[in-house]
Amino acid sequence: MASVPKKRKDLPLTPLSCPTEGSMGKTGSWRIFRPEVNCSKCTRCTICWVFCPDAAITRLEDDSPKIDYDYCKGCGICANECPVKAIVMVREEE
Amino acid sequence: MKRIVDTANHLAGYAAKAARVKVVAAYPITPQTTVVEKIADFVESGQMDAEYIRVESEHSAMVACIAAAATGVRTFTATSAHGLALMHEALHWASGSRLPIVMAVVNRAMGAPWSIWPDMSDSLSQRDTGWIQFYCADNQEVFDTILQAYKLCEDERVFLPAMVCLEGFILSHTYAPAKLPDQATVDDFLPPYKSGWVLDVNKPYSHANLVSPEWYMEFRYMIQEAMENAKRLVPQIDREYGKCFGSEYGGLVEKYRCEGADLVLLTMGTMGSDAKLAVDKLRKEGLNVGSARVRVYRPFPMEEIVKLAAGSRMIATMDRHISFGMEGFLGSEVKASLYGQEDRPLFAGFIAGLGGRDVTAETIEKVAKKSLRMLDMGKVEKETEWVDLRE
Amino acid sequence: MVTMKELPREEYLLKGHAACAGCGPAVSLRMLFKALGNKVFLVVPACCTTVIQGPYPFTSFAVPLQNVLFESTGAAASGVVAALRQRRIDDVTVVGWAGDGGTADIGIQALSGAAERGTNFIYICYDNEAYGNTGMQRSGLTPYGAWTTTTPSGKKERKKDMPMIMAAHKIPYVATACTAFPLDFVNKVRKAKDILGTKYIHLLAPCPTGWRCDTSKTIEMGRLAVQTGLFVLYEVENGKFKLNPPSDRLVDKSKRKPVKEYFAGQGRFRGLSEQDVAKIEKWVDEDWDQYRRLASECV
Amino acid sequence: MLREIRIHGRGGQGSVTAATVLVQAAFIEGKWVQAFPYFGAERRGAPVKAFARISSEPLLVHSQVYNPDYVIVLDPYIYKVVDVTEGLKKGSVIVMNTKRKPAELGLEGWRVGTVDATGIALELNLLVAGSPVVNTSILGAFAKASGEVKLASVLQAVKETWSGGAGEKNARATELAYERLTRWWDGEG
Repeated sequence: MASVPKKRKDLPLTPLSCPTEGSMGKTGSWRIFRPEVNCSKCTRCTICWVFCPDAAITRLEDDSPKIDYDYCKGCGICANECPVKAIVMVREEE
Repeated sequence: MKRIVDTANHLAGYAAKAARVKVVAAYPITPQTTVVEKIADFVESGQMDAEYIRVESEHSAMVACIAAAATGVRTFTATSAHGLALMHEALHWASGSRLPIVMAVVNRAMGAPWSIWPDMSDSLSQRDTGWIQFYCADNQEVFDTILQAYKLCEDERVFLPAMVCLEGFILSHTYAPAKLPDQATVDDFLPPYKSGWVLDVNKPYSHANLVSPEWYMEFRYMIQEAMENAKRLVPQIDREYGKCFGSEYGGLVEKYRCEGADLVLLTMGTMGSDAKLAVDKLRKEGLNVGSARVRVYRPFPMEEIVKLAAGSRMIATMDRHISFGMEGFLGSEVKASLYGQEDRPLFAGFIAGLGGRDVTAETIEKVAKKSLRMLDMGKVEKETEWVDLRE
Repeated sequence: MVTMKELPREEYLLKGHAACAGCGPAVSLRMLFKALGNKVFLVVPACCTTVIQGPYPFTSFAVPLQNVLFESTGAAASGVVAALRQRRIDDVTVVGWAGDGGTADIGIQALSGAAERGTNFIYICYDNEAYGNTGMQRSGLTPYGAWTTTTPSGKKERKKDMPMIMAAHKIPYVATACTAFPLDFVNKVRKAKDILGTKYIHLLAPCPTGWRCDTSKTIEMGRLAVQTGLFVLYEVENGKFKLNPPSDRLVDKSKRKPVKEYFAGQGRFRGLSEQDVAKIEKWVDEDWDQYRRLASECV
Repeated sequence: MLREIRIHGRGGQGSVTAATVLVQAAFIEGKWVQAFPYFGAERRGAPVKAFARISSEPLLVHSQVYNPDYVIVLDPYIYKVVDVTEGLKKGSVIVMNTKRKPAELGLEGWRVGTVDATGIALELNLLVAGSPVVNTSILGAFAKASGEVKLASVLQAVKETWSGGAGEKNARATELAYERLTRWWDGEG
């Protein structure tokens, strides 16, 4: 994880940017609806993991999904694509 | 060392070979073509271990050089006029990327109308792109300056691209004697390619993504600092080159019989060579004239100009260029350099040699005599005068 | 054919990137890295992916990435390929990743040049059918009738057939793909990686922002584009044309879903009249006649 | 001492090559030299010009040649459409490839030397793409007429420019042209 430069002397010659999780910050804050996984319904098919644009779903050892709410933008693709409707979108708490 | 008779374009090719350039990307345009034809010969005959990418445009030529330099190899290209203009945005990208690309610019006038003859409006239009600009006065200097340019551009205090400019036909197609140093001597002078950064799968970066107003200015300031560093380094590298190879060019500005001269004629490119003939003739006539040739136009040698001005009563510039609605860039920048001086010499600017109009030693003599008349009168009739313009 | 569970877990497009919610290209970028791992040099012109990286000093990409000028992807890739060859580095795949405008409009010259020179790289055009990065202006790949900010009453011209333009370059591999069919895409990228020369993959990548649909419908829209026969999955390998599943089952018109289903889900097609739809249906049939012919010639 | 030479020919006849071989010969003798084409687009068959400068001092001049000391004419017909004497200093030497005798050319006021370079090329079967090569042999005639370069230097320059059989043949043609030059001013014409 790169640090944010403070002074001119901290800068590289030309903008070279470091690979960083959250390059755009905690994008979970963009969410209006949050996906919630019903583990008992989930068949471990990994479709939600494959289709997540934000890499915010981790495919666990047993292939079940774990959603990273720090970064999930709440697009709802996972819920829409889940073949057994094991993911539902619920309104974010205020 | 070998002595040959060849054109400046071919010598540019020899220089790229001597510099052990690894990637050349170029598109043909008159009068640059024989540079890339020479390189194609070198590459295909195995004399040069390089990739020659036969791109489909000059824009692509510059972009391919940028991408190759960022991938860690020494690059070279060459172009002229409209080809250079087509590269324009990529020129900014190269300097912003701080990549030490060297390019031969075979100066040619810009259209419309079509002209294949020389003037400097092509390269001078690229003044503000963050490229170092050299201007050469003979074939040998073209070869030498390309090697000097790599040395300069790959210095960590600089890391900027450079254009080595030579006037089309006048140099590009003129055969003249030149010395080609041994490869070992060149290798001693110019170490293997060095750049400030390189893309690497083991240490991945994204280069040149969005930079907010918070940081953009600082990156620009660093380019300005690098230009200032280049200004200090050019004379050093020129001297070092002279020690290795025997030819030296006076660093940023080549001066000729300027000591105690009433009038200094300031030129760029081959005019600086013919000006020496004019100066010799005028001196013989008892006229106190010297000449100076701006060899490095970016960074602009302000301090050298101030020094020249301090020792003379008048400066006259000869521009192979016009900034429409103003005057020649050289004239403007000489005046800008002198603004802070209390005791400024008289100034007159001349526009000459556009679109290949021949500038002979006699033309230069005429300009000098006209300037001297102004000096006698103590005033300049017309700040910018076009030389040999039809009525 | 790879299965979903065989896809590696490693991510080289890192979370917290700057793509819009529901971004189709972001899904496919992840799949690109699932196909290739991280031994990739990515060349990216001005496009949505410029933004997806996030701003300096950070980037969401964990592979070397050069941002290059809008029209220059093919040329930049040529430079990278040449330099790698000079450095005797041969275990890295060079990928040009460009949008539809950067490919079919401003970048077609550099791409054509690179392809004609046989540059050894994979070029992927992720086609979201408009200039998405600048707020959805019409491109040469915007389909007939689609609203964009510069075609407020719907585009009056048809979409360029970019993959066939590339096939006409006689390069060894041309393929189409769609975000909604990730395994097909991964397979095609892997196949391309092992072919020497220029490989072109045309990827339809739905953009809910520009297509004016719900962010959850990205994949659904991609699927419909293929199922209606509007977008066809195929490969042209050494000149041999081959339809891929599920498009290969759609030669029979009755197997295709009505195009209206695709249009109904997207606000950008709201202005389509009945006559427009009829016209499009006719074009789809004509296109399929051509695909049928090509497929039968190359059996 | 600076000598300026202008070469007239047609596009494709090798006027520029003639200029470069000539200056190469002078260079071998330790002179400072320049050779350059007329600045512009060259078209096959159209009248073209090339220039050479030979000097005992380093050459600082970069302008065009306006008042040549010598003129070389590669083509026997071109002098009828082009003023080959333009700017030529009075009493200067013109060396022309023609079957005709100098006196028949009507170039009064100049010292004219002629040689049938085309004939020599045909005799030696010195052809490129079916056309007789005259641009090297005429330099032999020039060496004799002007005395500015030695024949040996020209022969060396020719052999440095073309290796093997082509070099030998060109050199032979150059020698023949040297021998066969018909001079106007010493009564041989």
